[in-house]
Amino acid sequence: MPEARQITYRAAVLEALFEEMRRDPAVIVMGEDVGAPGGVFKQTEGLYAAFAGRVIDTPISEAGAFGIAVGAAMTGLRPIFEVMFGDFLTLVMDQLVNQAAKIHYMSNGNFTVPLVLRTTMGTGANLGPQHSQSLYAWAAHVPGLKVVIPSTPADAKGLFKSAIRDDNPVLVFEDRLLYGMKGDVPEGEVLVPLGRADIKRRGRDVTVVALGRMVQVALSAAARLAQEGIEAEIVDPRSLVPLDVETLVESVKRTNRALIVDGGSRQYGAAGELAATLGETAFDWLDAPVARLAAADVPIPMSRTLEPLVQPDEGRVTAAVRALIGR
Amino acid sequence: MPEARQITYRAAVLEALFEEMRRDPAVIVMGEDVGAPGGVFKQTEGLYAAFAGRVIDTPISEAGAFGIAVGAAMTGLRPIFEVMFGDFLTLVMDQLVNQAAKIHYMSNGNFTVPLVLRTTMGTGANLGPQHSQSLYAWAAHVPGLKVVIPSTPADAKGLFKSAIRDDNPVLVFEDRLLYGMKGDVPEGEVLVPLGRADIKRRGRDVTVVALGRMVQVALSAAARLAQEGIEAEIVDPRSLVPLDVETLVESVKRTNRALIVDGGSRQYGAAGELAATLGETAFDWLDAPVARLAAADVPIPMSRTLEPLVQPDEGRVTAAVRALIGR
Amino acid sequence: MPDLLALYRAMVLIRQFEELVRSLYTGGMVPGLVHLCAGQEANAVGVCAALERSDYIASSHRGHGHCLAKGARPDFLLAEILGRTSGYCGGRSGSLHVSDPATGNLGTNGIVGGGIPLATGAALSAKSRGTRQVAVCFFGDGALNQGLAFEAMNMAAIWSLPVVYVCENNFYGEYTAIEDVTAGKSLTARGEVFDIPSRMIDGMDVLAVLAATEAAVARARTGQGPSFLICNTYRYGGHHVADKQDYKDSEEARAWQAKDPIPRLARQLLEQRIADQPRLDALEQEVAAAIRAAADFAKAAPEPAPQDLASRVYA
Amino acid sequence: MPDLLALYRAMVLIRQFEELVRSLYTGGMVPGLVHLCAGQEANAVGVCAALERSDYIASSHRGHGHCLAKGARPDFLLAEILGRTSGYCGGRSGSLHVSDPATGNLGTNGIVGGGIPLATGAALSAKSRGTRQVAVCFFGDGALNQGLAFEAMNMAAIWSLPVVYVCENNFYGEYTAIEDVTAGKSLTARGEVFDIPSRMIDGMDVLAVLAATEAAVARARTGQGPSFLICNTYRYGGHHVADKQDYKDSEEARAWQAKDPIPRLARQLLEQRIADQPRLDALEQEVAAAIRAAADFAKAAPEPAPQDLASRVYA
Ligand SMILES: Cc1ncc(C[n+]2csc(CCOP(=O)(O)OP(=O)(O)O)c2C)c(N)n1
Ligand SMILES: Cc1ncc(C[n+]2csc(CCOP(=O)(O)OP(=O)(O)O)c2C)c(N)n1
Ligand SMILES: [Mg+2]
Ligand SMILES: [Mg+2]
Repeated sequence: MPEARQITYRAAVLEALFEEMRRDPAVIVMGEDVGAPGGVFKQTEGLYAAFAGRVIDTPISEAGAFGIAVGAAMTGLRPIFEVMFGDFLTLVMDQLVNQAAKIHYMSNGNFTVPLVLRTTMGTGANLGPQHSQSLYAWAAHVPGLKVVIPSTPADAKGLFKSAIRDDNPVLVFEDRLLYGMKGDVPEGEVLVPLGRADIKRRGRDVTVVALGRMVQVALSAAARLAQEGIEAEIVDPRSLVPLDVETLVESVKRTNRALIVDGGSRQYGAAGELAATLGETAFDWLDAPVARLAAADVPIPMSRTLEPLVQPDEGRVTAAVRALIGR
Repeated sequence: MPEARQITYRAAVLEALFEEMRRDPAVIVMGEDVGAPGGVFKQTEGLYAAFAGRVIDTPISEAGAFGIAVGAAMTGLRPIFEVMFGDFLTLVMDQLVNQAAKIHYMSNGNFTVPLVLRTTMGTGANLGPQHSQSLYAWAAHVPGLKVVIPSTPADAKGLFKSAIRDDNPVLVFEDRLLYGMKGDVPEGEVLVPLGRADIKRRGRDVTVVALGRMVQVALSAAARLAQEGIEAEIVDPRSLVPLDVETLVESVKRTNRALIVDGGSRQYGAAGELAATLGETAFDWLDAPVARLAAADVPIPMSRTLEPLVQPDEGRVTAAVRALIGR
Repeated sequence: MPDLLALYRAMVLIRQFEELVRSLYTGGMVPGLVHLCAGQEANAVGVCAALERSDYIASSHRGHGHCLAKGARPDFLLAEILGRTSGYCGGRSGSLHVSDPATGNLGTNGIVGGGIPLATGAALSAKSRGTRQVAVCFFGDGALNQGLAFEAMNMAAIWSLPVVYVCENNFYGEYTAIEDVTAGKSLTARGEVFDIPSRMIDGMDVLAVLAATEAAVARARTGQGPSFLICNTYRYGGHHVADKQDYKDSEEARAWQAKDPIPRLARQLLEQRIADQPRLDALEQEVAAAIRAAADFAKAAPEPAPQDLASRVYA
Repeated sequence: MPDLLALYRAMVLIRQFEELVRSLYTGGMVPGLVHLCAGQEANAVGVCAALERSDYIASSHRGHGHCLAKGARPDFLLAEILGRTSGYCGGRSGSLHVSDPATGNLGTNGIVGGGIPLATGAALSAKSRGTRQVAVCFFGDGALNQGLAFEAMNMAAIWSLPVVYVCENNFYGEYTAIEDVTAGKSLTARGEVFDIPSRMIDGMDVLAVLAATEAAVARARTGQGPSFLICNTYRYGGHHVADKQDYKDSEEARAWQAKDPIPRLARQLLEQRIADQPRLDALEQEVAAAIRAAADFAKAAPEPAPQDLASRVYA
């Protein structure tokens, strides 16, 4: 087992990119300002100098540039394409859904599209309705795509490495508020497989299934709840597609209660799928309905008083768990 | 109550368009081949001649043309914009999600976007993976949009009229297989409000919540099941947003069992939201887990042997109900 | 004959407004990201001086100047930027999403190119409703590479819509120079390809911008269709306030500052004896007072209340 | 010196293939929608004759000709169109989504313009991997109005990618005439705007198409970047098989039929004594036999089995 150091989430992702680009010359990086500027969030810093010609600044032409990445992926490259804000996924949906997701199937397996689409998401910086959405549920609705949401620096590194080696289009959603978070990250070859959930905290009283940064929120809530004698088990699916249903259900069979915590909009979102899946699979073990806590169903305001009300926070998670236990 | 005649779903929609365009000069129609050609499905036939200058053939520029419709809606018109195949929603997502859905909120109510986006969906004509998807779950995930799925000619007319008069962006999804279906449609001023579910068939044993053409599939299945002594109640939400939770839950409280039948992909789709909502609201009345039947999670093949396996059909609905009752 | 003093005042107002926003931002008073337009004032002012109040504009992420030039009140605008209820959008939307129907302002926009079809649609609406209104769309050189821009211009041309496309070419999109991402030696070609009359203009000369816009607006009002203007200009500050601009060379910046539109117009005012220096100084003081008042107003305005979160999602 | 007889054979093959598909469609044998290219053969053939097997093409919804010209076997192609397991994609994808890595065929495409960035990406890949491969993209005049086309061409130009954009201008997109939806008198301007060498070609003359493509491919292979070719042509049949074409006038159709690329090349073959009439007749018979064999093969091939539904969703 390689040794671990404390590095940030941002550095962990960057380390994965460096390692994979060194390992495989087919890996390239494309996006806006990802080259010499090193990315608007410093998330590609140093790559441009280290990998001459393999880090490509695109024009502000998301649809076309992403389509080019798809064509490159069909013909021998393994592009990592960055969409600066997840809100701009809107612009690449056609090439993502009607091309990338379907090419392997349509070609009867003759073509593959080994491509990573990385993008950022989340509230917390008052960026407003067009720069704060968490839209992973759209991608998760599309057969042929994989969807990954790392919640810790170590997972970020390990999941990115797996995503880059995967022969399918994989979307990785990074919560910008996590970029600065530090954590133990093993050096070198540590891969976290896609489709394996991780129990971030053990607990007997309730299962909290949380996504991305919501895992950290749930962990804080769990610490608070522990003082009240409530032991929450925090389960992180890590990827929505493929989804590790078994680990989720096993946890619920132990705790008999489940809360989903999702930073995306509640209506027709990922939490619905997770709650429905648990409802259908663990029905006989459930002592209470599966509860959902997700983002408020509103365009996300930039206001300092309103924005913090949108996504679940420690207080709301704590309250939801209490309500669920109290039932 | 105006008198009813038997007309097709296509004719019912067209009648709504004629009536509303006559009533309100602000209503215009935009889309590809919707003008003199009368639409590739004959779904705008006659409008061009009847409403000079108000039926606009656009270039194959979905993103830009839809954005123009949004700008027109902000400034006094009420566009009905057609996206020929629902699969091409991918191309208008940015203007739909980042502009249309948010403008009323962002402007603090100072602007409205009274606009109907109509599009078609569904399998049945071997059109393949890029011309058969049912992607309403994406739109339903976006606060600020309304989402309507008419399942009968009468609903099609009444819902279209309400959608056109609504001051919000409303998406109407039409299953192409329904265009030829005949049904009683009242003449003239009959509006079906958005957000009111309709019980299409009464039954005591199980609640089947079905969407769009799946309502017709569920009704056939119910007829078959009745012969076995199983009485299914068929509930049609008619709009996903707003969703009439009350009518759904009331039904489940009577039957204690629920099946969702959804023509969209199962993974992270509309059925998940509906099942989760019933699970959370009607938990204490449920004798069995809420079951889901939705489209297979695959790109939709054009093959004559494979395509019919994708969306729920009468046989699969019947089997799912039997399984649910047998539990 | 344009009211040069009004143009001057409008540019000074924008410059001082942006300075205020910068200092408030540095002081931690401004939520989110702001993109300032100091250096580019002549475009907003020259263009909007050719418009009537009922005409439309769609703006970009760098939009404070457009809003002010089209008639926004500095106090309401600043309140919005600070996220206060007295702002144009109740403080929920901020710098990137200010809009105001009363001044025909369809909004600043967080999506690069996002406003282009909106303005085009407003033009379609004006034409369809038979008004004389014209729509203007402001966007940057970076937006020129969005397919949306081409699509909208093509439709404006075939439908002969009353719209004026104004590209404020400041030679950078974020940290990337225009020539690294933009093919074709001629930028006007991007309008000419649709047979849209297209002109390259000195965007540091408010009178040149005004004259070109007047011609474009006259075309639009008389049913002759769209025009395309490229205003060459420069942003003095970073892409957003925190950007240190190491990707620019200081020689370049100095050369552009030498063309600053404000002293340039001041010289003309003095030469043509439209105003003397004391008049200009007084005007600057007057604007400064308005700006101070706006700051006081905005800072004193309340933040939205929690129950406002879910209001007006639907009409 | 091109092998004229091979070009002739290739065009005859496509023409007969499309006739076969039409008759099978009318007979109810073909699932879904098919878009035939009869009349446009010179484009597919002329372009692909300038390519090597390892070069890439991305095709459109009207793609049978492109596939055949790039080396697809008529039997496997037809089997795919009929939805049979012996087809290039196991019968799951049909006319709109045939692809074949062995012939560098990135696929026909159901999305108008969808293949444009794919071909551009293949060119990026070829350049990046240091191969000599060239990518060609076929699309219709309707696709010219997709923003995607502009975006891709801009990038191909700035990155100097080995790609050739081939617009088959048949003057209609579905039932709408090009002039009703396409602004600008010059279509070549749509490439020139990016400083991409752009030419208008007689798309009914296979030799003209070949010559222009050879020049474009030579540029691409030697690192000089993209080219844009507009081939003026005509589709004899409807947009899809069932379309009756009341929106076209019969005079127009007759004029184009007079330029039919196949008899035109036949005349050249005869004049230049490359072949005599019996040779051409024999060739036509030989193609007809191949087509019949393809029909027999495809009709006899099995349909996919149910368990195939969910296979190969993921690699
Ligand atoms: C669709 C989209 N892509 C990317 C961004 C991120 N972004 C914001 S401003 C900007 C640069 C815009 O450059 P330009 O259009 O020249 O305007 P300028 O900032 O120079 O005024 C970018 C890439 C965005 N907001 N929207
Ligand atoms: C994005 C998209 N929009 C619309 C359609 C429907 N459609 C299919 S073919 C076609 C016309 C294409 O015209 P053109 O590019 O000229 O090709 P042609 O059919 O003339 O060969 C349209 C509108 C589509 N398939 N994809
Ligand atoms: Mg710029
Ligand atoms: Mg055409």
